This record gives sequence, C-alpha cells and structure tokens, in this order.
Amino acid sequence: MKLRSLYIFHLDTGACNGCEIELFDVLTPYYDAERLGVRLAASPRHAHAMAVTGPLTRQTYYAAKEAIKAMPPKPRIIVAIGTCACSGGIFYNGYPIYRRPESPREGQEYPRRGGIFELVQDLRDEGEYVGPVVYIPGCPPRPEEILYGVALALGLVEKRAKGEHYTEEAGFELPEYPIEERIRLSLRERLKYVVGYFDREGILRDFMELAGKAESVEELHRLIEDYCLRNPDSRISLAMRVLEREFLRLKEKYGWEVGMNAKAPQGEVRGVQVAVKRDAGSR
Amino acid sequence: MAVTLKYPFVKLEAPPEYRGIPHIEPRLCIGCGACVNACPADALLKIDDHSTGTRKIVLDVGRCIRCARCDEACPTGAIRMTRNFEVATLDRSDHVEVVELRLHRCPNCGNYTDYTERALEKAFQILPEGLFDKEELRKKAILCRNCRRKLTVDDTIEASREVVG
Amino acid sequence: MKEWARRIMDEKVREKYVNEVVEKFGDRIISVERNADNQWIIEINREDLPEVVGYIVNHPEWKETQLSTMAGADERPLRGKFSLIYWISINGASGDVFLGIKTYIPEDDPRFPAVTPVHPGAHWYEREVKDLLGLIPEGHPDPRRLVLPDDWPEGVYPLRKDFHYTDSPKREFTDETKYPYREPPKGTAVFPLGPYHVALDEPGHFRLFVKGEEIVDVDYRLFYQHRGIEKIGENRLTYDQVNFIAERICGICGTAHALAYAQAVEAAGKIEVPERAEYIRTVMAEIERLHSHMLNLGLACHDIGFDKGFMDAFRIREHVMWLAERLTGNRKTYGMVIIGGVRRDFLEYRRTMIEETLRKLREEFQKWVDQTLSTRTFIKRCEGVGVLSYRDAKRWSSVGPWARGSGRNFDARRDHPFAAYKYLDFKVPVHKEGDVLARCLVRAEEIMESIWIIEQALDEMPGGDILAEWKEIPPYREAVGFTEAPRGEDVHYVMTGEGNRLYRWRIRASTYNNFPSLPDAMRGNTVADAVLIIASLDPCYSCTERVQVVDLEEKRARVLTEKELIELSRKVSRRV
Amino acid sequence: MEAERIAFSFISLCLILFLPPLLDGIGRKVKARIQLRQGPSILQTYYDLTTFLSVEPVYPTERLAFRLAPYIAFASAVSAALVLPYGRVIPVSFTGDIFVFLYVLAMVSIAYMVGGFSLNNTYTNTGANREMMMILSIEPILGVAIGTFALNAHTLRIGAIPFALTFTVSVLLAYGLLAYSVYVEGGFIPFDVAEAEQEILEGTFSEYSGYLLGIFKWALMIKRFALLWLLSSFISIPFVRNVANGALILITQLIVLLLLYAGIAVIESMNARLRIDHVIRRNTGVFLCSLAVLLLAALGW
Repeated sequence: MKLRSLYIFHLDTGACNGCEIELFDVLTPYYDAERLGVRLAASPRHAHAMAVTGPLTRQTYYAAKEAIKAMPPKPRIIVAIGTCACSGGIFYNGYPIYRRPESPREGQEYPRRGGIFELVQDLRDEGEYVGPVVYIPGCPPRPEEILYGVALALGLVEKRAKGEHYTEEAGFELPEYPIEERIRLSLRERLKYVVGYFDREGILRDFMELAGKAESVEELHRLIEDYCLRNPDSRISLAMRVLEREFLRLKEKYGWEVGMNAKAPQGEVRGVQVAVKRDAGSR
Repeated sequence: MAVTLKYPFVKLEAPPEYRGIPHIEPRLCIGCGACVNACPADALLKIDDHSTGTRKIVLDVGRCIRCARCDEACPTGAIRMTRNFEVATLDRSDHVEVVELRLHRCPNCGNYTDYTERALEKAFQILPEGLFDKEELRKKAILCRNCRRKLTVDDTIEASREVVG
Repeated sequence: MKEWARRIMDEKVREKYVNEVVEKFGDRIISVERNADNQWIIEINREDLPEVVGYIVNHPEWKETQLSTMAGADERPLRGKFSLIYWISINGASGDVFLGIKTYIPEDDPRFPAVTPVHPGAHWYEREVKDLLGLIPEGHPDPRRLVLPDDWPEGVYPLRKDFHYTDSPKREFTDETKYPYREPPKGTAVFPLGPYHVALDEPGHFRLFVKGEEIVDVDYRLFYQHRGIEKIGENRLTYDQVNFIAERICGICGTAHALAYAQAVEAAGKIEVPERAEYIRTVMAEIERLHSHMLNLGLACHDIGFDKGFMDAFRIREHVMWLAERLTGNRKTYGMVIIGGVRRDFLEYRRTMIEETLRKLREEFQKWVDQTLSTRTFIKRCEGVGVLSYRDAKRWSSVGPWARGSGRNFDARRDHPFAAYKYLDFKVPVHKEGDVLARCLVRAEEIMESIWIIEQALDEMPGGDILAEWKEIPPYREAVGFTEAPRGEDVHYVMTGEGNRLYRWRIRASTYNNFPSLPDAMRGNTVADAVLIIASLDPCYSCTERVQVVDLEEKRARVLTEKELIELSRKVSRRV
Repeated sequence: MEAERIAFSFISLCLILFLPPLLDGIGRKVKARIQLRQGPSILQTYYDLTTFLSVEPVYPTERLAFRLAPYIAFASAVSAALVLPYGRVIPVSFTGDIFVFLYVLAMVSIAYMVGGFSLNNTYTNTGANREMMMILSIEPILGVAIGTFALNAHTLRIGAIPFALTFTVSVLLAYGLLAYSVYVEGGFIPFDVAEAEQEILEGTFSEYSGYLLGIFKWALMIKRFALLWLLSSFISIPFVRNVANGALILITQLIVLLLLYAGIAVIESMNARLRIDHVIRRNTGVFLCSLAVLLLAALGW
C-alpha cells in the first residue's frame, strides 16, 4: 500500500535521547518530514506507524506492548530508529534489558538479536497483527537516514543495503608500501597521539610518498620542509615533522639495510629533532 | 524563504568527516580479530569452526554504534568507516557482512590453529629483517600451539643434552 | 592560569575545609587520605554518617555546598564488607574541594542510618543503593523501589559482585508487583502523565494529584530507561570501551559524561592530559551546551504550542549539529573524548569552520531571543510558573540552570575548573526568580557565554599532542570526575580494578539531583503547565534513567453522566 | 431562478464538504512557510482524511455515545454551514434560523464533550471539560454579536442579515466581537486549549481512531469553515450586495475566506497557547464589553 499520509507515534523504550532528538529534528525546517505527509501523532490511536527508539528495557516493555496494541489494527508499521531499537545496541545484554528466552544473552548469533524485534515477536506469538518493521540503524541516525527509512516505508525510495558473504574467493592482497610494514604500523600508531585516528591516514600516505621518493635523509628532510611550506596547516606540518623524526629513529633501531637506499644519518637527525621541538612548542 | 533540503528526492553526500557504516574489504581482511576485541557493542563477531577450518568475521551494521574503534584497530585497513548512511531496510539480514577465511592448518599434527592463513602471511610481512632468525621463526610460527610447545620442549631437551653431553 | 582559578585552587584554601572537618570530629574520624589533587577521602563509622554529612552540607558558612554523588560498592571480594561513599563538593567559588565521606558496612548487617532526614538531597541515592546493593537506609522516609523494573524479584541485587551481568531474573508482573504509588491526598483526583506522552520526550510516569486543574502534589515512577550501564561497564567493557557507553548514557550530554568518566580515570590513574586535548575538550563541551540549550528552549516553545519559536530554534541549532558532525564525525559529539585526551584534532580548516558558525549563530540567536521574548503569550505562559525557591533548590542539592534560575550561584566549570576552563574568562549567569522564564533566561545567557568561551579557547589553543599514552592503571584507586553538563554538574565516581576493567563505576547525571525537587516546583501550578515545568528542568530521563495528576472539582466532571450532559447542553442552548 | 437556486445550493454543499480540508492545507502551508520550511502539499489534509477514513477504528468502549459523537458533530457542522448565504442563495433558510445556527454550532462542541466523557480517560475528560468551559464562555459572545447584527438588520434569518445591514457604531463594534468569537470558537492557537496536543494529547481525540477520528476531524474543519464563512459573508456582502450578482458575491466571499485563513495562520504561528484560566478570564472581559455593545444597538446607535 502506498501511503500519502503517515501519522507516527513515538515510542521510547529506554533510549539515550539521541535518536529522539534526531526524530524531532526530522520535523524541523531543514528536513521537514511533513512534506512527505509524516506527522507525529499525539496518541497511538491515531498512528499508522510507531517509531521506536531504545533497547527495550523491561520497565518499558509492558507499556510499549499496550501502546502497540492501542494502535488501529492496520497498518501498524514499526519504524525502529537507531541501533538500540534495531538490535539492542551497546546495552544489548544488560540486566534490565528485555530479551526473549530464546535470544541468547551471550551468544554469537547473527543478525544480532535484541531491540524491538523481541517485542514484535512476542506480539505476533500472541496473535496480534504487527506490520512490517523498517530498521534504521545509526547511533544516532542522521535526520537524512530517518527520512530515508521513512521514505522506504512509504515506497518513495529503493532499498540500497544488501547483506554480503565473502569467502577466500574474494582474493587476498597484502599491500606493499614505500616503507617497511612494521615501521608503517609504528608511525601510524604514533600519529594517533598527534592528530588522532581520523586524519592520520592521509598524512601517513603523503609521508610515505615522500619517503619513497627520497633518496637520502637530507632529501627526505628537504621534501618534508617543502611539503610543509606548501601546506599551510600547522597541525599537518607538525605531524609530518614528528613522522620524520620517528621514521629516522625506527630506521636507526631496526637497521638501514633495507628500504630507503640511504646511509645512516650523520647529525641531521638531531637537527630535525630540534626543529620539531620548536614547532611543538609554538602554536 | 524555505530552507528545506530536497533529500530524499535528490542525492545527498555526507560530509567527508562523517562516520557512516563500517565496511570490511574482503581482499584486505586477514581475520586477526583485532576489530572484534575493540568493538564495545559486540557488533563484530569472530566465529571459528575448527571442524571445517574456517573463521568468520561477522559485522552487523544494525548493532554498530559507529565509534570507529575497529577502524582504529585494524592493522591492514580492511575495515573502514564509509560515508554511506542509507542502510534502512525491512530485513535485518541486509545489515550483515560476513568474511569467511580459512584457518591455518598445522603441518605437524594436521589440526587447525586459531589464526588464519592470511594472518600468518601478514605476520611474516611485519617481521623485521635480520633481527630474528627468520627461518627458525618460520618453522615454529606455522605450527599450532600444542606442536609449538612440544617443539620448544624437544629443542630444550636436545639443547640440554648437548650441554650435558 | 587565570587569577580567579588560582585563588580557588590554592592549596591553603583547599586544606582549610579538610582541616575544619578533622578538627570538628576529631577521633571519630578513622582516616583521611588525599586521593587526587582536589579530592580527599575521610573514613568514618557508619553511625556518624548523618552527622558528618549533614555538618558539611548544611554548614552555614560554606556557600553552595552540596551532595554531589554517593556510591555504594560491593567490596566483599576485597575486604569482606560493603562500602558507601558520599561525595560533597564545596562550590560558590570558595575552594576547589571534593570530600568523600566513606564508611564500611559489614556483610551480615547491611544497614546504615539514612542521611535523607538531615539532607533531602540524599533521597534518591539511598533508595538506589537499597535497590542495587541491598544496603538498607534506616529512617528513610520513602523506602519504595526506585531503579529496578517492577518485575524484578525482591532480594536480588544486580550490583553485587556475585551477580553475573547478563542475568536477568524475573517475577510475575501482577497488580501486587506494580509500583506502589502514593494514595492521592484527600479530595484530589489523579491525572496521569506518561509513560508515553508526546511532550515528554522519554518515558517516565507522573501522577499529578489535582484539584480542578491545579496540581496539589506529584508522585512519579521513573527509571523506565534504566539500562544497567554501570554493570556493563564494570564487566563487559574495558577502560577505553567504557567511554563509548558513557557517551550513550545521554544523547545530549554525551561529551559531558564521557569527559567526566575520562577525568575520573585520569585522576585515579594519574594520567597527565596534553594541554591541547584539554582545550579541544572544552570546545566540544561548549558546543554541546549550545545545541542542548537551544534544543531545550525550542522544546519549551513546542510544549506551549509556539511552533514558530520551536522551528526557529531548531533551524538555528542545525548549524551547530552540522558543525559537530564535521568535527567529530557524528552529530551528537559522540566519539571524541577518550581516556588521556581526544580522538580527533582540530585542523586549521575546522577551526575556521567553528569561527564562521559561531559568528552566524550569535547573530541569529540574538534575533531568536528578541522575537521570543516579545511574544506576549510566551511570556504569559512562562512568568511566575513552576517556581522553585532557593531554599528548595539547596535542600535537594539541585544543579545547573535549574538551580541557577533559583539563585544558586554555582557552576562546576568555575568552582572546580576542569579541562581548560582555568585558562579562560567567563560569567556564570544567575537569576533569582526561580520560574520557567528565569531558567530560559539563564540558558539563553549561557549560550552567549559559551560562544565567548569557544572563541577564547580557539584563540589560545596550544600545540602539542592530543592524546597521552598510558600503559596501566593501578587497581583499587578511587576518584571522581566532574563536568558541567548543559543540565548541570555530572559526576562520575570510579574505582579502578584489575584486568583493564573498572571495579566500580557510579554515574551521577545532573537530572538525578534535579528531579526530586520537581514536585516542589509543580505544586500550585496547573495541569497545562506541568509539561512546561518538566521541560524547563530539561530532564534527561535516560541520564537518570512521567507524572500522574490527581482532583476535587474535576472529579465531578469525571463522573458526569450522559443525563447530566444532555441537561448541560440544554442549558447551553438556552443561554444562546 | 429555481435553476440558479439549485445550482448554488449544490455548489454550496460541495464547498461545505470539500473546501475545509483544502483551507486547512493552505493554513498548514502558510504556517510552514512562516517557519521557513517547505511544508506539506496543500492537498495533504485530503490525504490525511482519506487515510484515516480507510482505517478500521479501535473501540475502547462499548458505549453508543462514543460511536455516535463523530456523526453528530459532522451532521451539526454541516447544518450550521447550510444556513449561511452562498452568493445570493441560502440553501436552508427560515425565520429564527439564527438560533438554529448557534444551537447546531454548540452541538458540535457537545458531541466533542459526549465523546470525551463517554470514556474513563483523564485526557479525554480534561479535553471535554475544557471544551465545556470554552463553549460556555464564548457562545454568549457570539450570540451577542449576531444578536446585535440581527437587531440592526431587523431579521432573524442569519443568511439575510448581511444583505440588510446598515453601518452604525454598534455594528462596527459587533464586527470586532464576531471576529474574536469566531477565532476563539474555531479553536485556533492561542485558543486551542481543548485539543492541546502537548498538554492533553488532543483531548477527546486521544481515544478516537480510524474513520471515527477522520469524521470527527472533518466535522471540526467544517465547523471552522462555517464560522469563518459567517465572518467572511458579514465582511464582504455589505460592500458588494448592490453592485454584484450572485456568482460575484460568492467569489468575493471565497476570496475573503482565503485571506482570513491565511491571516489566521499567521497569527497562529506567532503565538503560544494560552492556559484555560487565561482564556476564561479574557472571554469574561470580552463578554462584559459585548453587553455594552448590545446596549448601544438597543439604543439604535
């Protein structure tokens, strides 16, 4: 059935508030769900759909059940918003969380059980009609994700998600980098402390490119200074200098015979260190 | 004037910094399980089957809280946060990504070890040249835990015999 | 460090408080131990609890002193006893001190004298410790269940160490096991609110006892959202992982909780946080305050049907959300704070982005405030409604804008400078009227202050690392971490444990201290204002974990028969 | 003449039944635009109604009153609208229909109350209770306003009043009273206390569902239409009655109606809901003023 009007009642089964607020956000000017015919209903009696958030705590279980039963017998669409409603989320096996006896609390089942599914299943077992469940994962989902999910329920968009099962046939590759793998991993770890996990990949990639080009320590130093001049971001410059120092230190530690076709440094290392220190102190 | 965005009727890209759903690149995954240990929500599972010699790394996007701890922990960059967020579905099995890998078989006893063939290869890649006796290590590393212990014991006995003469 | 911060963080000022308590109680004090920079643990006998805690909290000269948190722990595996620790903070810019009053309770006699009669602020804490650990507060005025679900069996205490974290024992859910609500006062009717009510964002059940539309008294059942976070944090998760569940205690004050947790562990494990990380944390905490306050102001408009104000507040707020998304990767500022520092750095372009957003925000928000305050119907609904007196605010140890709207002058950012606040200048807005309007004004002014704080922090942000490396945290060390969340002070108490896991983690969200004072603010108001007053508390049930209204005149209306109705309609038509 | 009468009556019936949802849609669109959002299609209210009408309701009670209330409201609202002028035609007209108009209008509210009191639910009871207080305080004002007009026009046929109106001080003041009472009786913000969504979950409606809810909501829209059509007729007809034919008058009425709706949408979005005690106090004040106006009218000013 293609619906042009969807009254949604919001049911919170113990969520952290993140999803609720995003649900409110969906109604506000930038997202404006009303243009899709979506409105928040004041009472479950008016609702065609139930937007559920939260991992389903035992205290909310009975009230939630009553709320779904209070809906008109059809269409009773359930929209599970957020990871918690989809599968219990991070709270999935806490003691006050409701799970059906057959849903393991410490098992390795997949798709992962938990969330509103447990209640829907209980209701279906009791012979109550419950319509389709639209799962919108996210912690919390962006308003766009919720819009997409609602649009999916309304039949306005195509489903894009698809489960995958890969085996060895997918092929295997161990990428080769310009610098040795263990040094790369050490540098990557060090960068976490300087610029964090997110920006490190790009910076490390740039550094490896320079290290691959450099024929000698001096050249590497020059290339990096060049890079820093071209790139006005002081944080990236700092990270590059830290990388250079670390790189040389690790090279010293593990030996120079492989990788960069350079000889052991003569004193530049110290020079670089001083430079890095000065930089780290300034803004 | 109205500020409303046209989504979902037009395509919309999330900002580059956005943490969308994670995705495992099967060609890079070595099945080490670092992500499984890092995951606070148990969205990632490591399921070993020693009878068939397979390891499954299971990612359930529907349980994922998108903290990017797996991204941070992955040594090969196989699991990555994407910018994809359009994952709503009516069927939860659409959220599951499984990577099934072969476990390494101990050449000595023929049992499956608790690491994959790929993880072993990766380990050899990381091993520094020259610091260790690589050949010796290779010989031991490919054995299962029991055989390795046995080999070590055998070696020690042999060595002590040599010393005692 | 700024002058004001140096003054209250002075060693002599701090020690003065500890010394006075030690002098007053002399040999009744078993031991005094300084466990962190600004934290002291004073061990006493359980008999002395009400006296010592009452003395400090109700001290006439110590301004704005209050009960910050209380934690019970099952220390039987360690020393064969249960422990209780009451954390009291000295506020009002008169010294950065946290005093932990600790006492041990033997396993075979799990009782202690309740502090609630001396200081009502301990009300919830003591009911909770009874629920979760089975320690009986003797002399407590309201010994009903608080936290656990109604179908939880008696005598099973989930926070005891012999309880496995995934166990979930059940009892039959019948009328007898339902929550024992108070009997409505004579001559009143019950008006239930919740657990599913459109204007209450989250489930909670309120019983308003009403006369006509006037609220006479309130009873409530909360903790619908109790998710057993503390137990999961103590068992399933490691130190680093706990941060991610800490964020999810509350969707709006995620950073505040993650920060309070991280700071508690850092204090216990003596981990030095890089200065740059402290600045980034400050900026994130303030961005969170911006979006949270705007959300609350918007919802207050929504609750009284002023949709223009609601939509505008959310439209302005959206820019902050987009900013947060670009800074942290998630609209809810999740995934930023971690033990030892932060996870993402502010690159130059992100700094520029913050500055631009703030410039626009300041202008638009000022417009919003002018527009809303010039809406007469808005003022009419907010002025003089939901008044909480200073006395009640202090009595219940209320925190945040809820308390500051009633004239309590304290703010954890100023009184216990954490993160980078000690390097910054800012005002703490305080209003004395205690009504809904005063609280809205406090929030509006705080938004302006937050913008100013972020601008300062960006200007003064130092270089260096953003994350400290730490290897191991020594076991069984205790500390509290505190932050000023948008709703008030958040306090996390931790006791470190073995195997990269916590031994005890006690979360105290701001709403936990505010909620018990809600009935005081609601009495004498009308049913129509109930939701608005609840919204002005800015409750976060998920943090802490609805209201049934009860009436005299209305009762007549309720039992109005069809016959009477027809008569009534005749009367109506005759009048026309 | 008879053909024109039949044609106009048919048109008026169509207007009464099918125009209100469109007006509601326009109101929603205007509100959305003021809030800087795109807003729903102006046909959205039709979609909402058809969806509700296609859904099977849940009956929380076996009482007949509960089931009948929406139909009573619907029938009353339609009858109220039928006594008003459409062009130069009044579909149903007889002497004294002025009282019938007020009576059936009140019947809509009474149906709302019957629905609310038929259940043992605090929200519906509070909603019904508030509606009762509203109707008791506002119907007299509406009565006085229309009475003033009737006194001036010397007719007890509500549809004929605007064709016979002469402008005096009391009539001008009565316009103000009429506008106020129409606005309040229509339950527009800030006077939507009886159906307050956030406070009492839309009052009586909180237990209605499916087609019963659809019919009830439709009835309320028709009631609003009737009230505003009354106002729009009183505003437009005295100005155009001497220069226009029936069709033109009808068009003028429609245009004024649309403008009123848009204007109301603007006022609605600029206000917060009042509390019932605020409303009663204000209504009492206005009622006292209205008595003065009636006195003026009686004196012939």
